[in-house]
Amino acid sequence: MDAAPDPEHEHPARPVVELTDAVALLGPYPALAGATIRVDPGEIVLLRGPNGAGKTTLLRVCAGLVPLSRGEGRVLGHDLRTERAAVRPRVGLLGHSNGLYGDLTVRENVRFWGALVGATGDEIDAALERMAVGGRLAEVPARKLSAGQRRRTALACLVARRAQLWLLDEPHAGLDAAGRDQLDDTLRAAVAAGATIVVASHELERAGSLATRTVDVVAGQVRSVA
Amino acid sequence: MDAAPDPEHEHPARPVVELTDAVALLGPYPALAGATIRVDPGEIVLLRGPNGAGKTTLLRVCAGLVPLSRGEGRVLGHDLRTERAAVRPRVGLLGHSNGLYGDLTVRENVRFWGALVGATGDEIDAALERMAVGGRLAEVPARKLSAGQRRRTALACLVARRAQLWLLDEPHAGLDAAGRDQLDDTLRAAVAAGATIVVASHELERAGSLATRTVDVVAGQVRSVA
Amino acid sequence: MSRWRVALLVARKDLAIEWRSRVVLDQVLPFAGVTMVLFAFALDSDAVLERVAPGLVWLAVLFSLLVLVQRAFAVEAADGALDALRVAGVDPMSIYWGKGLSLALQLLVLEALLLAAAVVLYGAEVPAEGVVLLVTTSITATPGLAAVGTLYGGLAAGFTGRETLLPLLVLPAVAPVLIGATRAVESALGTAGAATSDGWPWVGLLTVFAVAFGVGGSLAFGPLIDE
Amino acid sequence: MSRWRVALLVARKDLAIEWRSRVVLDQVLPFAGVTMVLFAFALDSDAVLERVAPGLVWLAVLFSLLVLVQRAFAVEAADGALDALRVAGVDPMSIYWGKGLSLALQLLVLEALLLAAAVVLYGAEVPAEGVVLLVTTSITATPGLAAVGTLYGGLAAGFTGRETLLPLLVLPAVAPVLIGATRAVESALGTAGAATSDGWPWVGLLTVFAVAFGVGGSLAFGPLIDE
Amino acid sequence: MTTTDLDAGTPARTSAPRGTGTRATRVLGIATVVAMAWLVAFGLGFSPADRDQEESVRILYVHVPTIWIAYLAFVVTAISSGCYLFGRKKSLGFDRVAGASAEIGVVFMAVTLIVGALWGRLTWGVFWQWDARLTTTALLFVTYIGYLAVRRLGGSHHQRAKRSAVLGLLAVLEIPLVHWSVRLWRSLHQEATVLRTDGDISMDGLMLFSLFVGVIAFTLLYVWLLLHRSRTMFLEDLIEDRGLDQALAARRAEAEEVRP
Ligand code: HEM
Ligand SMILES: Nc1ncnc2c1ncn2[C@@H]1O[C@H](COP(=O)(O)OP(=O)(O)OP(=O)(O)O)[C@@H](O)[C@H]1O
Ligand SMILES: Nc1ncnc2c1ncn2[C@@H]1O[C@H](COP(=O)(O)OP(=O)(O)OP(=O)(O)O)[C@@H](O)[C@H]1O
Ligand SMILES: [Mg+2]
Ligand SMILES: [Mg+2]
Repeated sequence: MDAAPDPEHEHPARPVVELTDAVALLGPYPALAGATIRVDPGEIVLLRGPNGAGKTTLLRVCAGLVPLSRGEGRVLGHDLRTERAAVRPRVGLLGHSNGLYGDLTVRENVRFWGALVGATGDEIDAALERMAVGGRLAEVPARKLSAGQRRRTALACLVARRAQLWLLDEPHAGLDAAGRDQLDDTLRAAVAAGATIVVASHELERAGSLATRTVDVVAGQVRSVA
Repeated sequence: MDAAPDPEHEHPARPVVELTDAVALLGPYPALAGATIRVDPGEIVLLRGPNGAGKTTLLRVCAGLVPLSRGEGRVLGHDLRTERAAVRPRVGLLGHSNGLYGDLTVRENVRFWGALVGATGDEIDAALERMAVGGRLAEVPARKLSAGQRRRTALACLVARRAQLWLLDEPHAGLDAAGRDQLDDTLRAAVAAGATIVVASHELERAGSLATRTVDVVAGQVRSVA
Repeated sequence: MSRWRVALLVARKDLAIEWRSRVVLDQVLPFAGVTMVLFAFALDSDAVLERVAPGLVWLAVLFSLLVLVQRAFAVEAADGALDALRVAGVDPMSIYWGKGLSLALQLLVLEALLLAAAVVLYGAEVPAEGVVLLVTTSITATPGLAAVGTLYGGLAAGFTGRETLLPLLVLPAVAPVLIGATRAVESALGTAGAATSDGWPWVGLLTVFAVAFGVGGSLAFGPLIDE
Repeated sequence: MSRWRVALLVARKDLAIEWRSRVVLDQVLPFAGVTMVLFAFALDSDAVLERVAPGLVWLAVLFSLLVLVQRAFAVEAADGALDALRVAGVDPMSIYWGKGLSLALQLLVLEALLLAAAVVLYGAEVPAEGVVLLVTTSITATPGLAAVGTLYGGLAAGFTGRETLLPLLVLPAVAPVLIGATRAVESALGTAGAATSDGWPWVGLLTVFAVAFGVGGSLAFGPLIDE
Repeated sequence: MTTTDLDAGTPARTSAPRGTGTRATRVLGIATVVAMAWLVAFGLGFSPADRDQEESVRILYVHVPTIWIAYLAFVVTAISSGCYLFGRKKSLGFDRVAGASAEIGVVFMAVTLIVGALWGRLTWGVFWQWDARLTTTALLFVTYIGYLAVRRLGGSHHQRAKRSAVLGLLAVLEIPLVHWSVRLWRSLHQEATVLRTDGDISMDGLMLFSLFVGVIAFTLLYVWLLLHRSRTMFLEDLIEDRGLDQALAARRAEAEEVRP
């Protein structure tokens, strides 16, 4: 609605994510119970909190997959209540599951997602290398991979997709030590290229060292960490 | 074959797991390429190693799910090549997936697994409490749980199953800090009750502090860590 | 714990899942109903229809069987529970009996309703002495169907593409049941002048089939899902 | 990137998956074949059989359609790829066209083989002038089937028990195709003295159905899977 | 008719209606009862028996009105689905009317089917015939069962509304198929005698009048049921919303416990 930047805010740029008192239901259950959060461009925000607190739901709300029941939300300038379809093209979500096609090889998976945004062969190769799933692995069908290799492939797909807002749900799960380093590099590179990142994770040390800000999610609400 | 304890070994008790030059194929690929490992009663062994090294395969071989192609293996005194069916009743495996029935509630899931070994209602309740999925959560259908809550429920099922050999594949994945503490307590209690545990994990600090021994799995082989 | 108690546990769990999700009642039943309507439409001639009504009922039962078996094992495979069952050392024979039992019960309910529908839809008429034969036919045909369905359902569950491997395995195997049950029901309904007494030999065949596949399946299920 | 290019990407991916897994060729096709043999068993009379052969072919196609649609969306749902597609902002209309296209191609192959099988199995005979009609019928019936299948497949994909919701929605909706295509093929084969010219109005009906559901589906698919 | 929008954003109304009845519906209910009594009187008493069908023709006065009202109900479903889908406000009131109307339509249609089958037994000697009219009727019935199944899939009110609205618009296209099926296919079933396009009504006057009494009675019944059912649905949604308030409070209290 008001496209002009609001002079009162500390950050001159328009926030990438802005939820105000957001309530989201899973069945009858208020998985988000009035969450307020604001994420500015270029931030890497870590969501932490106990199991079942609502981190996954928060990310899915931002991705436009779960509708808001009450409250307000804007993502990349679009209203989550009315323009959910417009939000999506520029959001990349890595959920608890990987979204891979088991019968396609690693390379074909990454190529499919890359092709949707017109990525070239070189960019696909670069994405594969980023998460170290090139070489021999690139030609293995995704269903035959180990758990960590699948997670790596999913991250490579995300790299190829070149989203503006990255929503990552426990990206560390299943990654070995080297993979975690590669993930850090990947995320730094993405931010350098203009992306904004929200990560939910239980690997507090790892993710905390990367994040520019940490917020607590507790019982469906968001609390800033001092 | 020879049931009498071997006087040459340091540990007088018969080993729980004993693989010698084990080779296991996934399709054409030798995921285990000559692994030798021995686990004695009461140990907590941590398997660590890069993604795709063969940790999951090693655990599945021990559970009798993947057959040996070459080499020898005995688990709980039974030969893996000829008596795989006899091995299983006393093994509990937590894989990358949780093995829950989505339409049943948490309590019903745990009760099903418990009932198979004749557990009483109190024991079921105790298992639920162990992983903090009692109370409100116990009556929620498993498909509606968060990722961490599902992992907790799977662990509670394992507790109810009262196995002698616990094979855990990244049990930490998705658990919050409290859950990890509960997991540690659970494993210690299991060992105190006479179980032996093999854990594959990338949470090296967490799992390492609990384990009595750590071994490296690299490229389908096992190396002891000094 | 005895085999039977474990089998009952497995059956109870399956029936609980069905009760929770109401898939058979809400969806398979209408599916079978629509199937029968479509058959009738495709055939489109009353004389033919009355003649073939018994066959159509059993065809509809067969297709429902496929859907039910798929569902019974989708439930196990969804989150790797079948692996867990195998590792938990649950005797494969118990799994087989348990799943077969719950499948047979669901099938029986379905058959009763479909036969009733056929009487109404296809204008079939049941003479009093045919009712006993009809009921016996259902009761002997069902275990055979459940035995085959469970056996191959378990085999297909472990593989991707199981949606399609299953019918390929099951349909030819149950062809004898289809024929036997059709003939028996024809006798029960007196279709095309068949006498009720003609039906009993077919019931015998169905019984033999059920026993043979029940025993064979009990023995084969373990090796089939084990590897 | 234009809608059509994205749709082609989706279709190519689906066909690649099919090519890799060979599910249609190795399993659906035999399934359809077995179904047709079973029909023959259940009907058990040559005269009747020849009369109803066209209807049976299309029934077999319908059941195969269900299997194919289930498979097409099982592939997306297995690891949450449908969510990923939705979030990637892929236009739902492109997904619809892409998946519909790959489905239609697979169906066409299947129909060709089934019709050939019918000619052999049921002793149907194709007069020369009927061949054109036969081909046109396939080509007009298939998009309609694919349109309905894709639409409801997408709706059912997000939910548990989808194995069974799907037939409930699809079968009544495609009944007109079943009727139209059956009548058209009857004319093409000259079953029961039907003239070839009688078939063309039915082809018209099939075309109208395909266009109506194609347009309706394109518009409806977004809202249906969006939520 | 209740149009208060239960949009998720609006907090639950503090003074909810205590029932689904109002003075208007009570008047309507009485009118329905009176019309039903008239229908019984005309259908079973005043109207003559038929030449061929004799007494069984009286089934007509239930068979035909119920199917017409079922058509009407499905059309209402489609219209309110359209209003929901294309309306600016996305008012859930329309969704509830659509759902309620479809439920009533399914019930009425079940009555048509059962009564028709019984009638068929009397006149044709069988419960069911495989002609186009009967088959398409059965398929229409199943289609709306599917519609109701989709309504129960779960999700938020608006998700439910959107999904089912799309389906409601698609399903209504089958009605013309049922109506003209007799023309399209050679059929046993009664050709349209009342709603014929040439406007030539060929029926005994008193029979025709009885039929119209039936139509009026069932229309009143439909409207009465629709009002009550959509209000019940409104209350259900309201209860759900109240439940949400409580659930939210409970969840927020959880957070207090965690606070260090
Ligand atoms: C299960 C059996 C039956 C079903 C499903 C059925 C269905 C229908 C339907 C859907 C209509 C509305 C047609 C339209 O206007 O679109 C209708 C009308 C009618 N039916 Fe039936 N019917 C059945 C049995 C019978 C029988 C046995 C008779 C009498 C012999 C009968 C007599 C009529 C008549 C007279 C009308 C009014 C036709 C008109 O004026 O349009 N029906 N029926
Ligand atoms: N139908 C339902 N009934 C009751 N509770 C439900 C229902 N559906 C979802 N929930 C609850 O909603 C919450 C969803 O939380 P969410 O998945 O967002 O958690 P999370 O913060 O991502 O947790 P984790 O760290 O375990 O991934 C869980 O507590 C779950 O139990
Ligand atoms: N058909 C195949 N062709 C080629 N490689 C295969 C095939 N099947 C499995 N593999 C490989 O076998 C290995 C299996 O490893 P496994 O799952 O045991 O690893 P892991 O140590 O558990 O890894 P992670 O830490 O990622 O869970 C992987 O490297 C995988 O790529
Ligand atoms: Mg989560
Ligand atoms: Mg692993």
